[in-house]
Amino acid sequence: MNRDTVNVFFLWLVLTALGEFVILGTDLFSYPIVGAEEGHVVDDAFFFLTALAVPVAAFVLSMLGYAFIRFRVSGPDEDGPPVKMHRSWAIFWLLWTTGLTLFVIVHPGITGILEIRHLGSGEPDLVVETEGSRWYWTINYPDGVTVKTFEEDAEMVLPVDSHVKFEVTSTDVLHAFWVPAFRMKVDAVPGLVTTISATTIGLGNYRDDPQYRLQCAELCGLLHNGMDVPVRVVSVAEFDAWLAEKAVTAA
Amino acid sequence: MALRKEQIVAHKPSRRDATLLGLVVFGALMAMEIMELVIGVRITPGALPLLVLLVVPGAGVIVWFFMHLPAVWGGEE
Amino acid sequence: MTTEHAVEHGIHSPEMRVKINRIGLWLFILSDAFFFVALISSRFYLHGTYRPDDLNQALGLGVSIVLLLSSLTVYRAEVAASYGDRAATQRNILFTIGLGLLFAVGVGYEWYEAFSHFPPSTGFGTIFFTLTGVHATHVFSGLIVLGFLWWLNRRGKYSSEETYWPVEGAAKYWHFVDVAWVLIYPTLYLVS
Amino acid sequence: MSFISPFRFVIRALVFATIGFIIGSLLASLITGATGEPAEEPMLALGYAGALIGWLLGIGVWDVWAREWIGLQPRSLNAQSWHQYFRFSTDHKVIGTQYLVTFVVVLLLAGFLAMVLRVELAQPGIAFLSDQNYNTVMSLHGIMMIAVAVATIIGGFANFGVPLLIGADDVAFPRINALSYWIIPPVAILLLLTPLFGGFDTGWTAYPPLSTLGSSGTLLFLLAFLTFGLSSILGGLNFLATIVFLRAPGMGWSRMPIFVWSVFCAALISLTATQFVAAGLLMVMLDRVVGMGFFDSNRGGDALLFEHIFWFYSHPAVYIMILPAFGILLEVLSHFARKPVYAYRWVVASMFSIVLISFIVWAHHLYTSGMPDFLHIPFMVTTELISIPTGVIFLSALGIIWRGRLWLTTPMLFALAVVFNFLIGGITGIFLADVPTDIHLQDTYFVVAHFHYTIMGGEIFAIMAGIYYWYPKITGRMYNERQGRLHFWWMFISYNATFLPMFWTGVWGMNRRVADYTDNLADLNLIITGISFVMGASFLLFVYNMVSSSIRGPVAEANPWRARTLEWQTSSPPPEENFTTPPQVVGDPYDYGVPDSVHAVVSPSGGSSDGPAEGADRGA
Repeated sequence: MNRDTVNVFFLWLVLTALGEFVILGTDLFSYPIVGAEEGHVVDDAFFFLTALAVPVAAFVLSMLGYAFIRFRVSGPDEDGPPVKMHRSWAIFWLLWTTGLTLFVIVHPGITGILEIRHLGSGEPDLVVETEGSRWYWTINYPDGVTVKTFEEDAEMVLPVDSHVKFEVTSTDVLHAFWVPAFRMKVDAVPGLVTTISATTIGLGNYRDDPQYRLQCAELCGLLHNGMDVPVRVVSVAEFDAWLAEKAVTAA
Repeated sequence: MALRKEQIVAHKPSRRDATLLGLVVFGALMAMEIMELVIGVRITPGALPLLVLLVVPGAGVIVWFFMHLPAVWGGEE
Repeated sequence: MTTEHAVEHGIHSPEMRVKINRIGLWLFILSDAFFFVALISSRFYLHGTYRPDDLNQALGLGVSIVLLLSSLTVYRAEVAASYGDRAATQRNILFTIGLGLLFAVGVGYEWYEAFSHFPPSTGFGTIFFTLTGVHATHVFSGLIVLGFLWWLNRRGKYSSEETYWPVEGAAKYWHFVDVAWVLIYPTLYLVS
Repeated sequence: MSFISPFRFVIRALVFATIGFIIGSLLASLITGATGEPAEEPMLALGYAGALIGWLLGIGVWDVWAREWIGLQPRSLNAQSWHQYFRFSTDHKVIGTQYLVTFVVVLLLAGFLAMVLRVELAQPGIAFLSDQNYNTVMSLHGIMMIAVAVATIIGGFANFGVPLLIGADDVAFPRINALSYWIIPPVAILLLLTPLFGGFDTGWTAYPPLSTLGSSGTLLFLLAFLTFGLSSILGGLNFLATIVFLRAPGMGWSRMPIFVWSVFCAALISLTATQFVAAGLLMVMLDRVVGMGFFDSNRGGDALLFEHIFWFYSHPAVYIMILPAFGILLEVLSHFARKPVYAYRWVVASMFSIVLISFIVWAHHLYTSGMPDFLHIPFMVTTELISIPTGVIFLSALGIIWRGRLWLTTPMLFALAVVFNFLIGGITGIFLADVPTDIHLQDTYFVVAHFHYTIMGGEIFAIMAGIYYWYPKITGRMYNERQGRLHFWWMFISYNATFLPMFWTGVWGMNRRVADYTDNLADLNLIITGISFVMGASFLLFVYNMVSSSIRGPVAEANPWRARTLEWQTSSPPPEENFTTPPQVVGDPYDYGVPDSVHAVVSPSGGSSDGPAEGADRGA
């Protein structure tokens, strides 16, 4: 162990500790509000990957920064040591990158996918058909209630603590169904019904938090950026009342 | 690096052999096409694997003998 | 740009030039093959192994055999050119052009029939007209190249084995068009 | 007259292109007129095909090439004057310079468009661009930057550098090489014409059915993209043949500079995968112009097909961009750290594995597209596997600089910045490769930040390193080192300050390709816009340095960096045949610190024949 190696090792430890402290101990990296069980899976995966990335980034940065300061010279007069490779180092490098990659694939990759699928399986409490058109959504509830989002005061109302299944399709071009608070997104493809689930937790309202909105996330032409509508998550009783009222007006 | 002259025409058989080779390859390919047709018309579901089995060698024969693939790495046929 | 050293190391020698041209043509063919792969995969992606009943199977087999035969004649043209036999080269190029035109006529008739059964605006028609159309474009460009060959061969450009590379190249391209058809033919006419 | 004479080929080409356009569009109007009303779009498409052929013939294909087809003697248009830059020249150094200058101009234009976008995005709400204009500007910025990213290295540096680095006197197919450059100007003209035809609002991805609808500007964009793909294919073909056949005597595969290897790998991708996007674009055009049903679900089509075909090209395409950037990175690091390329063979192997794996990862762009669920896990696995060979590149970079003698010139600074930026770009890539996180992050500014970190932070910074590194070789003059370093720090800091916050805006729910966004992101976006202008201004310094140094800069010596590779063993700029006598390669290119090691024997006349060592103010 020569001095440089020891120095970089400590630099790495310090940087890693600092980074992990910022990630784990402060709320500098806060995430937006979560409105669905699925969103927790997404955020946990994000959080886990960030915490895992810190030591990796810290390692490269400490080597880069140390070399930048310690090994600088003012001209090409002298050559460095003609080291072409340390075989054991390279194998060690390959082993830990491979190990880390495989680990990340399994968790949070595959485990996350399975968890989201598990949440989405089972009988939904409510099925909402959502149809994208340029440039509005048509939201079909049970009982023949339809909300077209270009109408005045249009909003997507959902019951809390319910497993809601969205069946998404499109009438013209590609759109994407995205509610940032739910962290869930799926494309609306003409001629195809795609599905996505959200198990709502907690009340929410666009007026309080803009993450509660249904947003088109796939470029669909002229008014793509305006193709959004507020989402309001209300209590089940309130939702039923709202639905009944709408059904009356529709009929 | 220096190339032998005959490498330009590395795949040069005698003219008689060439004619014979051409006819044999053509005959084989024609037989292949007819077999394909028979398979395609007779075996309505599930002809795909059989067709692949026929077509891949068929295309390979053209690439190998007519297009002289082996000449790319300088070998003879 | 024939500097002294280049000749010395064979980089600009005629032998090397042919070798480079040959690899270049092969790379082009490899690249072009990917285009056909994309189209053929689209057929299976969109329609699986569906096949309409209105395909003219006799015509399909006919044009396939015509194209195979043209591969034979262009092969004979290449062999003749490599022996410096100008007359035989000329004759076989002409045969190939004729067979190529015959193939084009066959496909044209098939298009005429297909228009009434599955026009380009229908699912299978889309893939049928695109694949045969792209292939026909290759046939036509091949015919143009063969036309140039015929014209230049008449003026004695390819009379020796050092100078016959253009014939070999054109033949390779023509064979490639044939290979493409060998794959397209079952894709469109036979799978089910 | 003397003013016109340098441009007479360009003028002839424009005239021929006009004639070609008229012939093509007349043909189309005849064909469509036979069945009904003459339609506009077939006329545009066929007219463009005619114009392209006319343009190419006029610019010099006729003189250098086509005369041969009808039995006449071809003429050479190479000449030792600046006039050769405006005609069909077959000298790879001229073509490389043409590419570099063209695409630096395109880079600046596209950067200017980015500034326009940032002004619009400074505050929520529609400020001054209409929705249509925003979409057109955004799409143009995208496709132009993609073109810069693909063509600057493969067209510019590879053209200029590869023959010199392997000791050849030109590429394998000089005329195809010239052709691949001269089909670029029609692409640029088409793209600039799109606003006159209603613009296009599809983004550079051109997803149908959106791209089968809308104004004719979309068609022009499709044609431009298709033509650009052709150029890319021809370039790939050329470099493969060149590298295989034209290496100097003694340069075995294991003695090839790493940049040449990276170009070889990138050329493999561009030769094959590009055909897929060509097929995809052709299908869109057939749907659009002829009314076929590839992507129209009412006619038995499927919109997802295009996404598969498109990303089968476009994901490998990012490796066309980044692999040669890795090549430049390791090249520059090795010469300026005065150490061999660490783990050379491993790097080559990992580049090839990146090429292989890149063909089986495309569907990670489709996690939320509605493709079947069972595809998620396989594509997540393959995608994340790519981080293993990429890690080997980092191993090599760190291995080179560790205990080296780091001479921190401008190219070296840019190369070190590539390591820093690509670290961030690579790590955030994991978040997007991972299905659970990608479901949220897909199509948000997180993606925008990620690919700007990989392509701009990785590749454009590498391009900058390459420009400064080879500047004395290309122009024969030395750039201003002080201005170069100032440019570096200016660009590096403002670049990071611009794009790091975008990760936050993405996580916090700002989707891509929008002119408007929710109010909670207003502050962050205002900051981004402000700093982005600082970054944009850094390019003015860069341009000033490049232009003024090429006129007044001190004359460069043959080998100002004391580098060992072959291009530095000939004069700056090199003579037309590159080396006055043949180089004979006898050793490895990177054996710094090995006593008495020699890379190549080059006759002294080809070496430092040019000028005194009036180097710019080098040294720290």
